[in-house]
Amino acid sequence: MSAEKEHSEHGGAVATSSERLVDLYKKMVEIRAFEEACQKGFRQGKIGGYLHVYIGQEAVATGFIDSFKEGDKVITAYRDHAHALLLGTDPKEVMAELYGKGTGMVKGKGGSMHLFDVERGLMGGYGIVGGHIPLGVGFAYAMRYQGTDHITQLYLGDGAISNGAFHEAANLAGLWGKDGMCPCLFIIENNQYGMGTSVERTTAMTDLAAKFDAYGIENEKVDGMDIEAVLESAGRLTEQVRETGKPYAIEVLTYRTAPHGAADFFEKYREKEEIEEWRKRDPIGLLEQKLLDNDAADEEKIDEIRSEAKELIAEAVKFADESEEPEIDELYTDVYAGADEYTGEE
Amino acid sequence: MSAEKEHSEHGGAVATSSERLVDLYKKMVEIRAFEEACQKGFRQGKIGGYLHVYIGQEAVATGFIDSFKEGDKVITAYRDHAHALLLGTDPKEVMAELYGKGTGMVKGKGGSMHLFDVERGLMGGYGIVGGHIPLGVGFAYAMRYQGTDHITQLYLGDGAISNGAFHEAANLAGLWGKDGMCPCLFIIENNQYGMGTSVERTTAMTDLAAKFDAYGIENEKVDGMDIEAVLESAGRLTEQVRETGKPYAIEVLTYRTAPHGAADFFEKYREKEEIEEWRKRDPIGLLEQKLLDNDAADEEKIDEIRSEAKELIAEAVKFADESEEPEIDELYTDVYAGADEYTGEE
Amino acid sequence: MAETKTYREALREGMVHEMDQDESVVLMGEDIGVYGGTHLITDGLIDEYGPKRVIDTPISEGGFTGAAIGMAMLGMKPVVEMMTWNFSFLASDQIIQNAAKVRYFSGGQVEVPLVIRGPNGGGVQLSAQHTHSLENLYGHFPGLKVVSPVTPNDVKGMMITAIRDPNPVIFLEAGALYGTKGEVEEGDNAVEFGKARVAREGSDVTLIAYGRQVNLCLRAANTLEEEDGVQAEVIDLRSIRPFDEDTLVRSVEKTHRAVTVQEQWRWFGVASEVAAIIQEKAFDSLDAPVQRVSGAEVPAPYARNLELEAFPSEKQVTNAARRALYIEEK
Amino acid sequence: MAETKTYREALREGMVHEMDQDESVVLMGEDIGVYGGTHLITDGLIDEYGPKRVIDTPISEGGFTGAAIGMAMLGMKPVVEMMTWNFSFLASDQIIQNAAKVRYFSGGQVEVPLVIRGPNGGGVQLSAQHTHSLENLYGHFPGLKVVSPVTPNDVKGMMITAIRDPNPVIFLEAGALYGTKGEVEEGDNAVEFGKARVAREGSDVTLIAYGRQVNLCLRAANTLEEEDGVQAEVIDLRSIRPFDEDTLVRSVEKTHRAVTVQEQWRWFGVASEVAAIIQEKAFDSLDAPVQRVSGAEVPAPYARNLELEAFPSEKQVTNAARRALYIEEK
Ligand SMILES: Cc1ncc(C[n+]2csc(CCOP(=O)(O)OP(=O)(O)O)c2C)c(N)n1
Ligand SMILES: Cc1ncc(C[n+]2csc(CCOP(=O)(O)OP(=O)(O)O)c2C)c(N)n1
Ligand SMILES: [Mg+2]
Ligand SMILES: [Mg+2]
Repeated sequence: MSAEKEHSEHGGAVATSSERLVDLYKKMVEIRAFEEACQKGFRQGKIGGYLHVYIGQEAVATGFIDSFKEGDKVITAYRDHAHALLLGTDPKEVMAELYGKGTGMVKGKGGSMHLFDVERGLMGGYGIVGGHIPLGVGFAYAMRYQGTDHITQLYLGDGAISNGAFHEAANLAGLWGKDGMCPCLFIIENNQYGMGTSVERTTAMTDLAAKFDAYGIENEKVDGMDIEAVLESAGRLTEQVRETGKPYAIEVLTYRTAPHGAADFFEKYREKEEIEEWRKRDPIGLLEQKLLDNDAADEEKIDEIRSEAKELIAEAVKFADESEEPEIDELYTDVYAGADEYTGEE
Repeated sequence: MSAEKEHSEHGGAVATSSERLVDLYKKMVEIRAFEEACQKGFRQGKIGGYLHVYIGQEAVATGFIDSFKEGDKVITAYRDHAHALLLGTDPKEVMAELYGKGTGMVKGKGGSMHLFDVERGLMGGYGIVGGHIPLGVGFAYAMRYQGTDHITQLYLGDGAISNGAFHEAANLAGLWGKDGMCPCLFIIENNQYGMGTSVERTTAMTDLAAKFDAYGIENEKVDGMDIEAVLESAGRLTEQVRETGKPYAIEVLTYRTAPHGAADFFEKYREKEEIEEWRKRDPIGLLEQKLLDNDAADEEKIDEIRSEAKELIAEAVKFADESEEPEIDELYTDVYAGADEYTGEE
Repeated sequence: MAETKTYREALREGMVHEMDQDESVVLMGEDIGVYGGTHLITDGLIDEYGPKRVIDTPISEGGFTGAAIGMAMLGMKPVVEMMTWNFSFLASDQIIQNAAKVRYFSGGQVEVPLVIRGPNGGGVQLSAQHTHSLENLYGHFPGLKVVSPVTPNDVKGMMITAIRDPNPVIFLEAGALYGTKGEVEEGDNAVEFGKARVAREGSDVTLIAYGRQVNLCLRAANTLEEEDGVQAEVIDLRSIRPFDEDTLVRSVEKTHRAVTVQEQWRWFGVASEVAAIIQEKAFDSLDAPVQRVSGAEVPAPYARNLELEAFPSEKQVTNAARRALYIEEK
Repeated sequence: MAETKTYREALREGMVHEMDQDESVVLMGEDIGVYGGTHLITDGLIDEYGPKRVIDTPISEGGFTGAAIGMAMLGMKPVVEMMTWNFSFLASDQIIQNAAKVRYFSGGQVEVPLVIRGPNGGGVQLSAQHTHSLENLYGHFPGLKVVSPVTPNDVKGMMITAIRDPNPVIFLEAGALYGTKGEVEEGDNAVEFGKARVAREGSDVTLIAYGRQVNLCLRAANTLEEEDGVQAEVIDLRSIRPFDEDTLVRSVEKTHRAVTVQEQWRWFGVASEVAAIIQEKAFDSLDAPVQRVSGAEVPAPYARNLELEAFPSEKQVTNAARRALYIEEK
């Protein structure tokens, strides 16, 4: 995440350096390759449980984590592979986790929905819709209480907004923000569906950013398929939240072109045409076109990036596949912290 | 609740007939007398548990229940005595409930927080802040599903708004309202405090009516100390909700001049002066002045109303005091419906 | 007349049976309509009954469960799908504080004819947040009924009974068994609550379970017969609240030994209650302590080998029976 | 050095003791600051420690408990007041799904040093929605610790231990006893979790309880001595999870008889577990079934006479002991 950033004086989007765009393109392509490998692993029965991929949404986390600074925290729901990869966890460890191996980033104990890399700022991976939101608000308070200038990047889905946990946490954030005690950036990944339910069928008021008005939290929207637009918002808002200690909410309009979960085949809830329309605005495709148009990269470079990504992920798959299952004794560790490691069986 | 109503063509407040105002005055005075008797009963140890009185807020329920039609439902939290009295439950049965007697309106099983008179439309009396809100929304759906034109009057406090149950229920109401399936009038009794926490310390965005924007629910505010203003809103909105099947929210600004609960003596959270200021806008005092000013009633009439109310309540207290405790076998009834009345002890 | 059907089909048949008889029965839940239901239990029903009877809800378990309670209080009969019981903590205030108690604290003025149904238990690597068996949790509260059918015939018949019951019923489905088949009676096969089922007769030891652990016990019983010449009786509790103490006690009076098996954690679980009941009501018949087999005392892990280790195994059950019989474990 | 103090004062002293030593300890909850705390446990602390350490929250139990979990994950040590445990169903998803499990599903990468405290149990006519004893509910879940101190000395010492514990602790206070007095050690009197306390020695029967039922058992023990010449041993479990099986078993090996008393409902309660443990671990010592005394199987009623009938009484305890001793009930 080291590429130089360029901001306009007025906080508007400006052209991003070619090198940086190529770098971001590479990341997105890696994520896509990773997710496709996951889908394959699931079909092969190598990955179990629930699996939710990020295909179509890559520009969101890629854009925001570009503004991540050491000490900041990222928290999200179960669609969390991209966040781990972008924060720098080795794809091998991510894939090994999904394969349920002892070399996985959480020792095979969590699986796809529960990725953690606390050292790098990834505070999880949660499976209960909305349940992680209060935690992220708590992180923000703690970081100010401890006198740092770190912030929380809190990702949530459009579906999560209907949940009471969202409401209570957002209200706390607004309240604590009055005293500069809640540096939390709410990033609403509005991919327009919560499982099979469209936003229109979830709420009568579909302007998700504006829902934050109810909590006194400033908010805006951005096109989540346009990486440059995302970068601009990310840079500006991250620093604003860091400076003020006040929360901010941004609704990122995006679309998952993959099914909700890997076991969700039918997709009766949306038309094929709709998916096709959105594929035309695929964030990777859009960026690729831009790179080519601006001579930031040529076909050769693109091919190189793609095949490097494939290779990287193939290695991750190999690593995962060849790793051992966790030791059986690991079943009983990590239940309690502290000397006693009490497991309830005296 | 039979007095004639007069509406202006434009839905604005108009002068209400004298007779009707006197009638409403009488009701409010009765409620006040009832609540004062409760406080006394609590001090005497005749009433146990939690006791929350309505002193200062009388114009709210009085104004809205004036628009209640047979078949409509009222649901509220634990500050519920006034609602029972206004819907026509005999004060004797209300007081007997608070005294924990078998003649109480719910047989002494519920106490102050759980008043029900289902036949008259009072669907309770609930003790978990916010917990009753989804129920009221469910009533509204059911009444439309069953093909009636009844509505729910759903009372909630300012403190309840921060709770997730409010958010989820309001969102459902907005959604169902799109199909005309949610005739629910949300009546926010904003008495400015939830226990010892002022609205400003509960949320960063203190416009409680506007919070309903997030759910696509139309909303407005009214002065809850001015019975005529309340009546106007009540009449207009009740009919609108009935007609459209869509929810509506009204924030009623009021003040409880009594402590939060009968056991809450200190009131460190507000200044005596503030209470004094609000006493000047006491809804009964304001209406009394209006009646006198407009020659709708003279001092004599006022005195008569007051002493009749005292007498009515004194009788209720006497009845409650002299009633028997519930039969001990009543402990085990009403746990399960149906023939089996299973109580878990085979 | 009986036909072979899956648990899923039988469950759906029970609901449809009552929907066809009673307009006040409606279905509610997340993605049960347009999406077809996460477990396809309700697939297609929205087309048949329309969106007013098959109600897709936002992700707000507390809110829609509460709304369903309100509907039930006015005479509707909602059948709420908890997409999985793991999400029910979010509705637990509504279930425990309102559904279970409002009849009581209204002095009997209302009824709450409500069914809340969905898959309970784990077994498919869903890991810690998506693996719970909550029968003891809900079974603790007076005002609720809690059932846990394991056969296709029972899931249909108990669903019919649940919908007709004027009380809130917590309907815990064996989620891992939606695809399993069994004979299902045609038409109205209502199964009374509070009656355990003797799933296998035997004379030497009683194995007690409910939900999918019944199948585990049946397998263990076969092994015990083959390997040890032991005749195990297997009791399927079926209903957790009300609870059939008599069938249990009668069996232990015959076998003098008991093993109780649950997928849920040991502490304060159904198996503890079963052991407490047996020692209380069949004290003089007992020749050995009641043995309990429970899930490992850890949040459910993801990795397949750990998950298998965390759930009760046939070996644990047979060995528990052997302990009760004072014969050597294998 | 020990002084006589109320349960309330001792509890507060435990919190203050740790706040003074460790800046990362903060208090959170509804009306704990400006209002002084509904039960006056935290009265005045906001003036002393300021609003950043004594945090008044909106009425959103799930939200602020979740935020506290987040704080704890980053090394703070929040002590959350649940104004009463009756409201904790609203936070149960956060407590059970996050606090109890996040250490596990993060592969041990985080700790959750969190205390959630508040009054548990009934007794002052608060009726159905405000009367619960939730020790079994929370005690069921691995990842949590659950304690229930009854003496002023224990409530202080166990609060100190709870705050220092790197795990989430469910701290169930005997709400009806806030005003009762007892000797309290000065300074650091940390009381280890998982060790039961023999509150009275005896040789004829063991009475087992926790929370305010310990006092009931002590009264019953006196009556049994006076009226029946029976010497009852009384065990205060103190901690529900971890649980001290040894002390129980040792006592029953001596007395051969046991009665277990709880305010909570019978089904799947702590008393069931106690009975299950005793029959399992002290089977050969037992001369009579373990007797259970529990609250009546109804939502708590309001009327005083009904409420008194609903809770365990001294008479029920003495008679249960008499049954265990095969002497006539009175
Ligand atoms: C409380 C809860 N209810 C239901 C579910 C099942 N579920 C898993 S994902 C999902 C949809 C969430 O949608 P959204 O928040 O928009 O996130 P997206 O999947 O689109 O990323 C649902 C309903 C759950 N995990 N938690
Ligand atoms: C979920 C829940 N949390 C806390 C409480 C304790 N409590 C009772 S009343 C109250 C204040 C509610 O304020 P508001 O909604 O404004 O109603 P008001 O008392 O002002 O009428 C609180 C916190 C409760 N009953 N339920
Ligand atoms: Mg979505
Ligand atoms: Mg208020």
